[in-house]
Amino acid sequence: MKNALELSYLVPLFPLIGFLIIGLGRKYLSKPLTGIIGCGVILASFLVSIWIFFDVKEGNSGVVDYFNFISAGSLKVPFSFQIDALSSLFLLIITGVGFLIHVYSVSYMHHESKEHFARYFSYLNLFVFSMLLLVMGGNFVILFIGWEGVGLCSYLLIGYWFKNTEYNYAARKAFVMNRIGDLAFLIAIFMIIAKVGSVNFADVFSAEALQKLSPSVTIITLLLFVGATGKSAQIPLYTWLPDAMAGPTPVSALIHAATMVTAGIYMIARSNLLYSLSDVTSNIVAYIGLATALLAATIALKQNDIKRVLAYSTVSQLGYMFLALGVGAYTAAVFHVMTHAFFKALLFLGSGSVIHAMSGEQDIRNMGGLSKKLKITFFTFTVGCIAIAGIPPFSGFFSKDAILLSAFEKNPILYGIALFTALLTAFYMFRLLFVTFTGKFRGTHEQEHHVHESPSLMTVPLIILAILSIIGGFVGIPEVFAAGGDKITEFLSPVIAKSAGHEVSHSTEYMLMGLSTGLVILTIVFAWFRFKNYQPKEEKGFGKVLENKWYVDELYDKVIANPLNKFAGFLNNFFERFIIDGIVNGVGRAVNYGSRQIRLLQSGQVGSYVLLMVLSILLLLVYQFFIKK
Amino acid sequence: MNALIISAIMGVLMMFSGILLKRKSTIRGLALAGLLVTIILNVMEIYGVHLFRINVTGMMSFDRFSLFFNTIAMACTFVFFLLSAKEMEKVGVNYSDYFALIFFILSGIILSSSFSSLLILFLGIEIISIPLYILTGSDKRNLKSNEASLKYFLLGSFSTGLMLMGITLIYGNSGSFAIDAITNPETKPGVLLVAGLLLLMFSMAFKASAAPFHFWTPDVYDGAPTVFTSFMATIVKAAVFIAFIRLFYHAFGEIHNTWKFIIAIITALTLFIGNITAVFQQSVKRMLAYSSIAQAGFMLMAVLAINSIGSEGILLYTTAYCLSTIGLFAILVKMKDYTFEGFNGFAKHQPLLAGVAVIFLLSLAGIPLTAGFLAKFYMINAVINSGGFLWLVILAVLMAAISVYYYFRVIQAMYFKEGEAQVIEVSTSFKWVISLVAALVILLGVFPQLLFSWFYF
Amino acid sequence: MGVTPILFWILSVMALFSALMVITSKNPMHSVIWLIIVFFAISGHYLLLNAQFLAIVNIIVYAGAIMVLFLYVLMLMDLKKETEPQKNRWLKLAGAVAGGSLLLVLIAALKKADIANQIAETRTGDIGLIENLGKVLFNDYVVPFEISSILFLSAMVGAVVIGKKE
Amino acid sequence: MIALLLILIPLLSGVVTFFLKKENSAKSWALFTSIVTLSVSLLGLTVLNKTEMLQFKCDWLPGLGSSFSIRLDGMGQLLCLLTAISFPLIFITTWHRSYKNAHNFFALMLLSQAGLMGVFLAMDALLFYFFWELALIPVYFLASIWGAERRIAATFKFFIYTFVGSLLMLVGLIYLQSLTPDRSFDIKAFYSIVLDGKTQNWIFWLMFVAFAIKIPVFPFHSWQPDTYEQSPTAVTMVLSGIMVKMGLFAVIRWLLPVLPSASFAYGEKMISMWAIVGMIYASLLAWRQDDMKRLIAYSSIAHLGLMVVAIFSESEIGMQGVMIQMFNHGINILGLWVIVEILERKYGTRKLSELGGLAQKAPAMAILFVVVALANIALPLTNAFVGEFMMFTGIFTSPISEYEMITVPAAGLTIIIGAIYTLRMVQKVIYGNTNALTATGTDIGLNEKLVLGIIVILILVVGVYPQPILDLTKDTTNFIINKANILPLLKK
Amino acid sequence: MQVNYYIYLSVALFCIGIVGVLTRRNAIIIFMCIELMLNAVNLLLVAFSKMHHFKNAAIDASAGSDGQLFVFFIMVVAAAEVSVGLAIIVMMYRNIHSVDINFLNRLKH
Repeated sequence: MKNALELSYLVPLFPLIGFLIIGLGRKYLSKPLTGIIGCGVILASFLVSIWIFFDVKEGNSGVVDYFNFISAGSLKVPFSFQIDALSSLFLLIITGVGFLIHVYSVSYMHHESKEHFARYFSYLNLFVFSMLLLVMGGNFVILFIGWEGVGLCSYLLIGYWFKNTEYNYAARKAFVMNRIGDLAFLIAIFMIIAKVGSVNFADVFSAEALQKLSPSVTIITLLLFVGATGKSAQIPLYTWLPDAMAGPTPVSALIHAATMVTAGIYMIARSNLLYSLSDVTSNIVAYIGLATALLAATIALKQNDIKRVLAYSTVSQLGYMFLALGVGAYTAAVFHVMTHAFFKALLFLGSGSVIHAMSGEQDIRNMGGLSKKLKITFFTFTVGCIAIAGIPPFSGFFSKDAILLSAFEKNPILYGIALFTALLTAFYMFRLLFVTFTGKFRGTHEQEHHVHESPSLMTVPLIILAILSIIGGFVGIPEVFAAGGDKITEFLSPVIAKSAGHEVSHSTEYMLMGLSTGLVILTIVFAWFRFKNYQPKEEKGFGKVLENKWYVDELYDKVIANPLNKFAGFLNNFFERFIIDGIVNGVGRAVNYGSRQIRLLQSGQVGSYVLLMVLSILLLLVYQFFIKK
Repeated sequence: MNALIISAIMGVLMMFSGILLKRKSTIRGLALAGLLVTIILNVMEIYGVHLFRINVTGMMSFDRFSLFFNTIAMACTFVFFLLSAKEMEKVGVNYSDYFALIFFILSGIILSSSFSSLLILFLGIEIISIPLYILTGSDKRNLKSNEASLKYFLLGSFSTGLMLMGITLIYGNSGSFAIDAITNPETKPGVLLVAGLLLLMFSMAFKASAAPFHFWTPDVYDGAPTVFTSFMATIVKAAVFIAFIRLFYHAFGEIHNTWKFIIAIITALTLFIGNITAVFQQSVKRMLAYSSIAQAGFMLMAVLAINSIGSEGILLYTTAYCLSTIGLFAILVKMKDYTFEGFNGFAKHQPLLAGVAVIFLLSLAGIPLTAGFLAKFYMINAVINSGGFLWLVILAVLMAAISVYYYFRVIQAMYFKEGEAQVIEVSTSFKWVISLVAALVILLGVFPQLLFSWFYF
Repeated sequence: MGVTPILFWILSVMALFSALMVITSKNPMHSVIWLIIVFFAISGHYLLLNAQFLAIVNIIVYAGAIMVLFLYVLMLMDLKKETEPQKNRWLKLAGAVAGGSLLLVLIAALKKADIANQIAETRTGDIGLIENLGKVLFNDYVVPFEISSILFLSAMVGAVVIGKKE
Repeated sequence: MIALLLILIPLLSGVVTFFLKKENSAKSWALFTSIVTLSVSLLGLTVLNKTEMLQFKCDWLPGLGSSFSIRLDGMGQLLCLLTAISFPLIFITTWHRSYKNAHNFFALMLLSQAGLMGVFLAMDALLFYFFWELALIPVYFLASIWGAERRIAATFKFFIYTFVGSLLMLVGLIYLQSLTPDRSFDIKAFYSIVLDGKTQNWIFWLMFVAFAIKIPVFPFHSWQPDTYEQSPTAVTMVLSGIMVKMGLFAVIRWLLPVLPSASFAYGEKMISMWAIVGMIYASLLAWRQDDMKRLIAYSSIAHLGLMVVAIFSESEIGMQGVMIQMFNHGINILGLWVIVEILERKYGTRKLSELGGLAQKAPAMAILFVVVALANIALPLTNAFVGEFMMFTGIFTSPISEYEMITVPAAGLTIIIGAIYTLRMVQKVIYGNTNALTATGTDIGLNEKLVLGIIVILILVVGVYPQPILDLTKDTTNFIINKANILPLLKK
Repeated sequence: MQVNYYIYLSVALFCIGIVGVLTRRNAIIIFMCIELMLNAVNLLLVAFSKMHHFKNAAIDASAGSDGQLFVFFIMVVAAAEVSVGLAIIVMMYRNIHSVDINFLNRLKH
């Protein structure tokens, strides 16, 4: 048996093959076959990933070079994969959750026509391929390739229903916002090349290279972080993610909740050695993360679109992860990525199941009382809500607790706000749960009649994810509960140096956990009373501001997009036409005008000809004899 | 010397042929044959065959340069005869006399390309000018022709006056008319010499239609019968340039610092006025008149450069320019409407003629692969190699770009616009000849050494 | 002051005055007459410079043949003085000013000529005699002399071409 | 031999085509010979080490110090390959279009190909100039005869504009020749000239203006959108796919190594700044265009601006990036033009506002279009990413640059705006609902699929494995950079 | 006499001729003024000829005679020119019954 590392290329290769087969054969493949290929390749990747994971666990990690991607002058960019704890963990998440979502999709998308169905799966496979490149890449360039690749797939999938112009705009917005981040990311890569001369992780994170980088580490890390804000929807580039809900729900689950958006976290975790060199950046990351978490949470309070609530929740949770990164708890961040992948995928798929049942209805004001008909969905959704709210022993609790604890160590105020955000999270999640599943049905009769539980292809992934959401946290049980329980930190330690251990005493830790759990439960109870018999009503005042997402989109339009567009229009309609082209044409016109004027010299009169000649002679003679030296 | 005498005799012969020969085609045949003989004898002279041994007392020198140019001039005249001699019938009744005058002009051309005394220069220029006054006015009942003739005559005599004053002042300074005895390199050029030189320059500039002495050119070229415009705008102008260069190279080459800048100014003005004014013309004939001024600006650069590249270049330039312009005029004569609109849709009706016209126009505009390009190239090269005057070169190329504007207007009319261009019947032989001329223009544009290898043997 | 300078000055004044009259006379006939006087004055100068041949030729060719031709043409056309409308006054002024300035410039420039003070011998020197000129003409200048025949021929042909009625 | 064939085949077959009166025979003949040219060009790649196969020299104008000297070096190979690939693709794409006087059309196309080949091969400045114009003139006629409504004025502006530039270049070349010791136009003589700074500056501007107009660098670009818009698409393909490369190529071969200190003095500080302003400017304009041709034209200006900046960064990586990007840009923009050609032929419009919903009607085209569009925005694993990445890296790590923290982000803005306008184009053309015009749309035919397929394959192959091309141009790049790099001199 | 007097005189006559050309409208008068210019030149040539003769007579007995011969040729040319010129003027007169050069304005611009 070969070493798993040597076969690591198989992991992205399977989805790529899947993409090619489905993409090229979309006219010829039947829907079931497409589904089987689409899911099968991911499953294959997942199996290889598991193998790799265990191999890595054995301590078998390293870099595999395939060929020279770019080699010119001093720059050498190999096409290489880096297999270590961090990437193998991500591989598992991506392929595992990805597989479940693929399976779910087979059923969710069954009403699409053959070709579009195939198109969907080919995109999805391509996405997985890109995401795998991203996490496996052995250097920044390969990472970047995956980084943009997932952006592309996100674009394609958001705009999957391409007839809808609205969706297309959302797709474009997502891509462009991502590109803004990508630019910063690229510049950071250039700076690394300029300083180190290499983009390989192994070279860049070597002690020698870090020495070279340290003078400009703040700016590099900041730029990387800007890149991450684009991909991971942080302030100021978060507004695309809620709009990205235009895509099919499984896509939202996979791309915009579980995997792609966590790329920023991955990247920063990958570069944790750089970030630990710069306190400034770390603080900024923490503050931005926290601010995003809070802002998104407040917006989520008043959203009525089931997927939008989840989207803002995702933004908020991502903010949490960045908070963790900012306070140096890289492991906690990665841990939260994992648990979040479970429960957020679960929630999204659950919402998908609801939407499926409601024939495409997404407005929770038109739902209610669905728990009776959608039992499995309701149950799993509830699990997801509990997990995200952070109630022990659900997975969310452990990861969130790790973050809160780290925040507390850093600064109690950070902790305070983070806790407040956690409460908001619990509140709006349960608002969503209650409004959707309890109370009376508020939709049309037709819808009511139509509501039904989803087929097993959809519910089985829900159940699996629900189980994962429940037990997923046990890989990171805090030391206070069980020594050696924090397996994930242990596992990641080759990549992310273990901190010396928490400074706070165990009692404080217990107290904090108790505090947060208690408050969360209180919040849920409050939400229950508030929303068990929800009736929609017009929002006013502050509520309206929240419903309109703090008017951030409008602000961006007013301050950036519109002026830029107007400026471009000015350039196009005025500057280009009258200045640039005007000058060129003006030269032509001047020649023409000059021609008309000079030709008047040719008056046809002999007398004036002679006069002009004599005058010229005069001038030339005067020049020659009296002016020229 | 062979050519000079034979062409003078041919002139006399043609004078009488009008009485003796009734058929115009015979007259034309005689002229063509005579010219061919003259050319052959001239070429033989290059190879050392002298029919006449005459002591010219140092007033003329038939060196390789002049003989070579004479061959070019006569060959171009031959082409001109082939293409346009038939059109001369339409001008007036004195068919044979026109040939006689042209042969006399050829004698004048030979004189002005081989003079070594200012007297011969003067005589040569006059022998060129006087028949031209007549040819210009030969369409007697055409008021434009009359007017052109009188204008040409008055202004031409005026410039003769200037030239004579110049020669006189030079004579006053040096006591000789021989061009190699005019300057004394050891002493600073005297005021009389400089003044004379300038007046001579102005009158030569007048003959070469260089600004600001160009005013006669458009009117005369426009008014004269088109066939004769074709002749005087090309071969005659070329001869004047050869005389110009010969004079300034041999007589004043040593004191070039005194006059170079003035020539540069004249060149610049010529380029500027010629090109700019041509832009707005509505008649192709008049446009070609201005274009000839513009081309003169380029040829003046050889005078400015006074180096071997320039002399070599002027030979190529005159060849290229003469062939292209003669060809273009030969087509123009066939047109019923001389305006640009008259050419609309020409390519559809006469694809061959339109094609060769394009080649001629491209050559005039100086587009590579045509002789006109290499000609301009030589001029620029000559000036740059003589040092300085980069501003003039840049001006020249900018003006060349402007020239593209008006030359291409014809191409646009012929190819890109719809219309019914009216053409007089053209014979097949005409088409053959003009195609050969066009081929020659291209050939010279790719392998100019065909011309020069012969020059250097 | 000897006779020569006195003659020189008289002839010069005569020439200049007549020349001015040529260009100012309203009647073309008067202009012709004045021009003939100029030619006579110039011939006088030639005599003073002992260029007798040219003096005679000048009288015969210029004052005689050429001017008679002019007169003949003028009479043929029967031009009254009224028939010549005056040029625009400003153009006239401009012409006069331009010509005057040219004169000034030329004189100012030529004043500095290094031969300015050399002597043009008057009343002596025999190169202007017919015999001597003839020798030179038919020895050294025979080629140009023959060439001028081409000129005459072409002028003749030209005059015929232009003048002949069709 | 191969070098000579590359010029001769299109030249002679072009002349022959003039006499093929039947449209179909002219078409087939043109396609056939262009494929022969392509094969010769590919053959050239196989004999990289046999220099005697790749060069040709004979006397031409001995009196002027010029000789007919051509050679295929790495950069030449690449650009000749681009030229050779483009023409068959163009002919296949326009196979179903019928031209008035088709034989003239194809003859002129082949002549322009000969000119382009000559430009890339010439090792003699005068010869270079000859070919430079030979490439231009057929294109002028092509555009003026077979173009759109306002063709005459637009192409005339283009012609005069570029002609002014090339004449100035000619002055520069002659000036240089007059400074060479043996008065020679040979490129070796040019490379051996050592000039003082002041003279270099003069000549630099004379020549650079020509190249700047051709490329075009802001603000000399105004001919381009008009010309692209008015030319028949086949000609636009030649113009933008290959011809603009002439400018870049000329800067690399005839400017940088010959006038290093002037290039250093102006290139990095002045021209790069202008080019960057131009990139942003053109990108913004592209955003506002409704006509696809104009949009692509502006987009091309933006892309070429980056190449200019990279050239003057004088770094090896950047230069390698430029080399590969010249090829890539040619391929990509060709793909875009193919799309435009298809749309125009099928729907009679290029206006974004009049199109839409074609993803439903023409899925194959839509997919290929999207890939090409993605290459246009340099998405990783497309060819353009490699080029742009290397160019940016080169600019950033340039040994002579001092403002990389300003220039690179500024130039990088076009990455963002590029995404905006390209995706806008994609969206308006293939997404959304169909309208009256596009409702009856059909998918593309086999020949178009073939062309776009080849283009897409090239895009992806070069995007994934660019190393062969990089190896091909490595020596040229090294040579140019060594000639151009005057930093060691400055340090002394 | 010092030669500069002749220079001044000739130049003066020459310029008077030019002024005449500039100020008159009658083609014949203009032509006469041109003849005046030629005569001014002739006079100067003779003067120079005598000057050179005076200076160089010792070396060459016929020194300066070329100047006078040039005058002879000028007269020849002038005669030929007059014959052609008057013919042209007469032809013009036949057509438009005027010798006013201001009427020569069909050809312009």
